[in-house]
Amino acid sequence: MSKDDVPEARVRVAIAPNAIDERAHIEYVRDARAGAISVFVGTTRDTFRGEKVQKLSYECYEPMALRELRAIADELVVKYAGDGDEGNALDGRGGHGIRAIDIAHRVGDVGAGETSVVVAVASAHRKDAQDACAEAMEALKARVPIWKKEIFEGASAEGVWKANGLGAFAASEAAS
Amino acid sequence: MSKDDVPEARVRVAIAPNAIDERAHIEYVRDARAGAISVFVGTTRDTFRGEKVQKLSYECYEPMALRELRAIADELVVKYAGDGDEGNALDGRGGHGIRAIDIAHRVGDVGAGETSVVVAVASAHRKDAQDACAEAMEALKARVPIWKKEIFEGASAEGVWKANGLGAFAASEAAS
Amino acid sequence: MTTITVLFFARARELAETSSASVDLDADASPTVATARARLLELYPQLESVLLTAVFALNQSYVDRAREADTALKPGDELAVVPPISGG
Amino acid sequence: MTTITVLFFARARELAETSSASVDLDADASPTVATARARLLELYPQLESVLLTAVFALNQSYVDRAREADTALKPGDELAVVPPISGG
Repeated sequence: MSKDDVPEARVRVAIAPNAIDERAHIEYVRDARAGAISVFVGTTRDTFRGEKVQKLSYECYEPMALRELRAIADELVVKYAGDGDEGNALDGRGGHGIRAIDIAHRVGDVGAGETSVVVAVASAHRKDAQDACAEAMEALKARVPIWKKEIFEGASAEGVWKANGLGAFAASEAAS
Repeated sequence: MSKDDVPEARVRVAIAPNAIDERAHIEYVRDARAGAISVFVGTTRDTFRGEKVQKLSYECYEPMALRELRAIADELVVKYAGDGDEGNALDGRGGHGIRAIDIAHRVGDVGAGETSVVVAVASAHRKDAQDACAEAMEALKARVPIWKKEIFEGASAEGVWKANGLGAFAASEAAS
Repeated sequence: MTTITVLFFARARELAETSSASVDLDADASPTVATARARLLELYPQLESVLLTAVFALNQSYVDRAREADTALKPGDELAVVPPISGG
Repeated sequence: MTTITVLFFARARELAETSSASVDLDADASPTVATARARLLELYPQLESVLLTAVFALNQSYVDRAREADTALKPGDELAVVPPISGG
């Protein structure tokens, strides 16, 4: 791919200390040249294997987390670049590829049911946005230095650090 | 699957004459027992094969459209029922399956870039929500009696009725 | 006489210049969806091209193209002409 | 002396009871990430179990476990102890 072929797309990533407004992320990626927006919203669960979760606490290595999030988004823009041919959409792809990606991950204490992460991807056609959205989450869980601690009701106040068990950490105990 | 095994899930479908607020649909499916919400937002595009689209107009066979939307949602709840085992989540599935589905489709005149359809699915784990969301859209485009007319700038005021070319209409010209 | 209600949508509605019509079918001939299809072509010859690709919905359920001749109609049935759909 | 900054996160932070530390490595010994890993075990023996599954990030880029002995450190480097991550 020559330099001129690098797809033009809006990319934004954030580490959010406060509640995430999913609507704002949908609006960021909305594009009249795109027909599809795929959004993934991760929410905290109130139980883990039957045990009641009181709250979750996230921390991150912020500059590296932002760098990894940005790299994930940029890689997906290149991977789902589209072929520029709007006529070639029989498989749900084709056209301008990804127009915009927005990823935000919450840090700090997050109550049960609240949003911990949001990924929004806008593309010309449906499958690109859906696949890129799923891959962004997969990559986020495997690469972005963010940690989640579950604090259970009635259990030790210490809480439990979770592990996704993906990527370089695949040998670790898998969870969530 | 015996009657007792029919999964308990909230299901809502709508034909929307006014602007769709995606946030309201995310909130409808949000569930502290679910960890994942997958959302698809279809938006109208301002061009079709290079031609500038002025506006789009949707109409539907409302009682049948609602019935088909409801059937799609119910079928997905059964298909992605989960196994009730929170420990069995290594592939991103397991647990309680789908907790809630909400589908809404806009009718009437819709400006370029506006939301024409939203599907929100909440599930215990990520892959169920993402797969069910994608399948809901696929089924919606194949089965739900809704029609879209594109009115182009400068072209004949008549506009062009589109065709998804899926399901029972697969022989028809494919588009979008 | 078997009187049914026919609904027209999208391109079919535009060409028929109406969104619904009462259509009488000969009850003695045990009318089916295929009978209705033929009758609609007589009443609305301008629908010929649309009917080539349209599917019928009987009381809000699709009728398989191959089953139209086997699908009986009774008085009061609601039969919709469903041109190729384009929701999404 | 090669002085680097070591960052601790999550369980590593809790066990080290600090989120960062300056660590001196013998410059004559051409220190690497593997050198730092060994030194951290001396300074913070309570990190032993965490270090079994942790990966290092050098100046915000992951260091492959198999490349730790080949990855040289220079003064001012930022080396993060990254226990198994759990974002999402």
